[in-house]
Amino acid sequence: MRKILDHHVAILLGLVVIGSVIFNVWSPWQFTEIASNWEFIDFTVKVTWWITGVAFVLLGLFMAWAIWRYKYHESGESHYEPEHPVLESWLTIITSIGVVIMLAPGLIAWDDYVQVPSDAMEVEVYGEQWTWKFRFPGEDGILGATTVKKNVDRTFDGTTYEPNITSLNPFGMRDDDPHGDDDILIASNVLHLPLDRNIKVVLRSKDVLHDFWVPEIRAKMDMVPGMITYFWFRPTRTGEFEILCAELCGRGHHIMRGTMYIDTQEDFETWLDAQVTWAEMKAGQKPEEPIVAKGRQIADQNGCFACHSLDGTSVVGPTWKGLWGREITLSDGATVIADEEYIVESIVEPNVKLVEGFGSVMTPYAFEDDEMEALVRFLQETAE
Amino acid sequence: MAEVGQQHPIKVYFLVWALLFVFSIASYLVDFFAFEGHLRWFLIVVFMLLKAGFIVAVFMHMKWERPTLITAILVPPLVLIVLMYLLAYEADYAWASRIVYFGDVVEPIPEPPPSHAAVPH
Amino acid sequence: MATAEIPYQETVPLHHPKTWIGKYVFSQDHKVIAVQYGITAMAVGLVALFLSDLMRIQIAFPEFMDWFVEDYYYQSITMHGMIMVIYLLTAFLLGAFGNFTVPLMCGARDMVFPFVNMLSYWVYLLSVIILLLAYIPGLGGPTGAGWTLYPPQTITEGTPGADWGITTMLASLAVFIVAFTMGGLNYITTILQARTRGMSLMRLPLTVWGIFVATFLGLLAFPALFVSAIMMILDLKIGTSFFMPAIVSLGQTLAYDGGQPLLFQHLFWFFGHPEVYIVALPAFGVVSDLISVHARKNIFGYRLMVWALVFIGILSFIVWAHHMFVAGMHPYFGFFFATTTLIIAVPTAIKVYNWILTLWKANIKLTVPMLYALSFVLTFIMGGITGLFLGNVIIDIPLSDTYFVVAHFHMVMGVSPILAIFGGIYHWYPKLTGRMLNDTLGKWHFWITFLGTYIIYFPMHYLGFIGVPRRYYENFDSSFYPASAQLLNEVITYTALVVGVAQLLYVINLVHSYFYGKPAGDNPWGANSLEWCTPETPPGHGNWGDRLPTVHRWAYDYNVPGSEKDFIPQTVPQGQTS
Amino acid sequence: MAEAAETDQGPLTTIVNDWSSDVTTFKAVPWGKAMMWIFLLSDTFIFTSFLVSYMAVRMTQTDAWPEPSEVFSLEAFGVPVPLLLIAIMTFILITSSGTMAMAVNMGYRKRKVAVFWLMFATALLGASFVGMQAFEWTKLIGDEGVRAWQNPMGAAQFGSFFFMITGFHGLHVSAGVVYLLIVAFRVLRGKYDNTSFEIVEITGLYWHFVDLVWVFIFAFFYLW
Repeated sequence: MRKILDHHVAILLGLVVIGSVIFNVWSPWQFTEIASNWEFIDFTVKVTWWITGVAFVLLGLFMAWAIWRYKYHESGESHYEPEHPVLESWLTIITSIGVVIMLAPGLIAWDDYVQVPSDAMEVEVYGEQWTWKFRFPGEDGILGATTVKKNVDRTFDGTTYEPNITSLNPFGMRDDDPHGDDDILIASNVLHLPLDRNIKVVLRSKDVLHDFWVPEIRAKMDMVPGMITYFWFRPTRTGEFEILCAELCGRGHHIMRGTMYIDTQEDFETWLDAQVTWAEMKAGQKPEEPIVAKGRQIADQNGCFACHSLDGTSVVGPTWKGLWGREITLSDGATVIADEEYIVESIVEPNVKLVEGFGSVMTPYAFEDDEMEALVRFLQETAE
Repeated sequence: MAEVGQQHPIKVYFLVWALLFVFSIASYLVDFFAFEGHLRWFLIVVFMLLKAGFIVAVFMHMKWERPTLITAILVPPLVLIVLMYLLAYEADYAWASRIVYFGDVVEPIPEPPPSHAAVPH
Repeated sequence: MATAEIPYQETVPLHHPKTWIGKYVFSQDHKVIAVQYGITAMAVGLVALFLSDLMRIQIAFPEFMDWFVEDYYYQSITMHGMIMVIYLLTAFLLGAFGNFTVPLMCGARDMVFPFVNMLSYWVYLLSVIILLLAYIPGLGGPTGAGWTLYPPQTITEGTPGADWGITTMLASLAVFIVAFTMGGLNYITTILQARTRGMSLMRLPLTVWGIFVATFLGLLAFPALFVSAIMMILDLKIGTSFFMPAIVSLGQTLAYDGGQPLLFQHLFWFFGHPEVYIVALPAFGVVSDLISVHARKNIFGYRLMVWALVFIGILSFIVWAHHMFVAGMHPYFGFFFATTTLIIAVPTAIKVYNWILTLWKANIKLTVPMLYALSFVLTFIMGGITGLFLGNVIIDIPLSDTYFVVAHFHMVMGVSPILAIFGGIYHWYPKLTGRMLNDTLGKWHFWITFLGTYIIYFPMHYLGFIGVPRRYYENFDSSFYPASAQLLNEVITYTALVVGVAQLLYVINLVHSYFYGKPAGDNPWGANSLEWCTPETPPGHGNWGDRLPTVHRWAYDYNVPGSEKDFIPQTVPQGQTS
Repeated sequence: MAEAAETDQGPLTTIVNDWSSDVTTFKAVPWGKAMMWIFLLSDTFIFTSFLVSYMAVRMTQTDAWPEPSEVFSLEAFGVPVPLLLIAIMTFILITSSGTMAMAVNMGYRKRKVAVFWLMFATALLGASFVGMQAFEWTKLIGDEGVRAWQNPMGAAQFGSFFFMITGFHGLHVSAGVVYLLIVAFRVLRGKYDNTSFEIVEITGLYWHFVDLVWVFIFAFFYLW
């Protein structure tokens, strides 16, 4: 007992090392079961894990032992030896060898990672605060070009432009690129992909940095606005997987999730056939009355669609689909009919009568009378 | 020239002063005669480095310092070359992705404002 | 090696301040400036510690604090990170330790330009005040962009504090860089040009070497941050598009066009990676000295230790983009940066071997500073080997932006340098005040802090293996996490709270011992380096009296065969033993 | 370290000896000068970061980049001459470097009146450089419609980088002018009579550095 107390530092440090090993062995928290071709990543992790793990245990236990063995004695003397070139050289060499063994598979795997197989099917992942959209290249196999602004005009007095990414063109397709017409647009955060096909994920962001990540796939890459990034993988098992955003993208970063289904080829094709192409979407857009179009434009320019959807999904705020004239429950339990009076009130003083289940996050907006009228008309049209 | 400089510094100053004028005029002429492409860039960089070298060596007395100070000051900026090279390498990559995926076209050099239309080129 | 060169400092008179304010407030004495730096850094550090505990509560018990909304969470991670890295660690290791040890260990009277040195502190204080201005109600709070401040989100509406928060942050950083430059020029010039007789660079204690290399890195790395801060302020305030391409922020198409967000990341990490070593190298130095003094043995392989520091310093400028493996940069960069990064592992490993080999055949006194130093070695090994995971490009792909990264950098540049700081304070407090710190309090604080932080960060790596992403306000509703992960998270939070509160022990110890501590004497640890050879304790203004000391040997002559005591101070001539 | 043996040593030996000696590493270099050199090294990193950023953004840019020699041309005798003003500014800065170098030289000889007038002339030349820069900015803003955030001739970053980099350089020049004047008047008042005139050399180092930066800005911004 006396001895244990004397050497408690050495013992505790040793226990920390041994405890770490035990924790590692018993830990139920390991890599998720892999669902892609990137087993080589897991292998490289294992190699590094073994080499560094052995080094950690050896160094830690040696230290604990030294503290035990060479504890201070009044009469004790330490060994005076400033340098030991032979020992130091050997340690350097052994470390270098270890580093090479760890680095080599890493570089080989990286070479594989950055070179997309030529038969890969492209899918574009399109990130925005704080949800995902997807686009397939369609029959021609080429993703149409996109742009954020159109008709950019630079003059002495300033630069003018028109937004190209609007509620009528949520993907920002370029008018002048015919490759875009057959592109299949998926305006929801649910993605289906076929099993056992090489897939090149083309990453595009419309606002800030995001990062498309499915832990079971292992691969990830940031999407950077103003350029295109990519990675590739091949799904190896079917199932439902969660998509996460892995790059801080503002206050809604943690809600930026989605679902990825890996289907068999037939299921995938069935699903894909049911989706609309850009040409179909354009064709389905009825010409709107001028006042309704104006309302849509106002909603676009003020960023209303960042929180209010037109397709029935709830994002940050309630959807506008079917809102008009409906009886809605407020957060205090009262009910109100969504008529013109309520809509206007909710725009001017948005946090007074909150719809149940939504937070008080909207900032008040002030519009001219004619603008407000157009907006209300647009809401009315949208509901029908 | 170095030996002369240490004995007659003032003369060296005037000489370098004159040389700096010459190099400035030379690099100016590169533009005036509208050399293009790699030759232009090469000449610009050469004259730039010559000017910089003379300023540092003579006006800033680097030539007369001990090699200890010279290396301590001139070696660390070498890491900036790595930064420059890699960023240039990547810039091309990002540029290409804008051309391919955003359909950006390389715009021609714009017309200068009317008052300068008659620049010799 | 002694030469005829007379130290310039001996030829110029020193002007002693006359007033109390001149002595203790606007003091030009490096020791007072060190204390000012230290106290300010620790004060902001406590703020950042408090923020971290709030975040931990939110992560483990999301329902517990209703008022702690998303914005507060993201603002807290940002302020916590930035304060800890810049305003605590950099300021403490270089501002406090640098100021205190450099003149004393080099045998100088003071820094070469004491007035500039004083300005350095006051400008640093100004930067801290500007940083905290963001908390004034009505300004929208501090920025929530994460300490890396990546555009475009930093200055777009989807991020809290996208207006004043980020402005004060960037302004504060720019001011801090000015402060650091003023201090850093002083440290470098003092080390290079104002040593005492016989003090060659290769006789300097490793603490000074660590501070020297780190300061040099700082002077060359902070410019990149300075430039990117200026460019980002311009992007925000007058609408330039350096980092801003055309984007649609929350539905609104912004006027920006054609900028390159990756450029910011490159500049930031061109600063940011050397910054890691700005924090680590002084800690390396301090720990080397602590281990050698308290193990009563010369540091093993001194020359290799010095060269490792220098080599790490140089390499740190060409590894920056290993922080950007998943950033979407040019894919081929992965090869280059993975290779350079893993090369850095070699000199770093050598340092670890040498610390441990110093213990071998030593005569180890387990004093409290030694405990901190030993635990530093262990946490640093842990942080270092997980660095090998993240530096190897392909392994970084699944692990980046998960809790593995959080655990790794907290281990390697959070806990480790903090332990070195605690050890260093403990070691030099007797010289600074003339009194010893309380051992019992010190041991309690040590064990709680060391074991606590280990329990916090070691299991956290495994959360990263599962794939728990970092910087998530709410975490545990994903299908692929085992339910037990939430339990682990709660354990981490409880431990973090205990460790957080335990830091008060250290504060109490510092204050209490100042008044009631045991008198220390001139050299309580039996150490060799020059600071223990001052004629008075605490050293007076000018440190050395009329004549600077003369150095005859390196700082590590412990248990030299044939000597009567187990240490020979640096001022003892060769051939004599005491 | 005997000075006499100096000439026999190779540079490498000198470097090794200096770094392994005691007291000072940079032999015969006063503190102030050492500090200024290291500061300039740090400042080099600032300006290089600016210029590298400029390179990266310009190379990534798909919008047109205006032809600087046309944008910055000036009419002389009814004929537009490209880069005329810039050429004059360059010559002024070079001349100021020359006068500064002379001032340092006179400082070594302790001819303080000469030092004063040469530094004063340097400051005047520096001030006129800043004045011309102001003129150039006015012309660019008023006549060509270039702003930091817009540019009728193409990429907005043209103006952004131009104003930022030349502005930052202009700040250095302005600070240098103030610095020069303070030192010049102190020299005249005899503040350094009993010590050394190293402060003149230190000021000179800073001033030449400002000139040096202009060499790079001239090449990369106006000629490239």
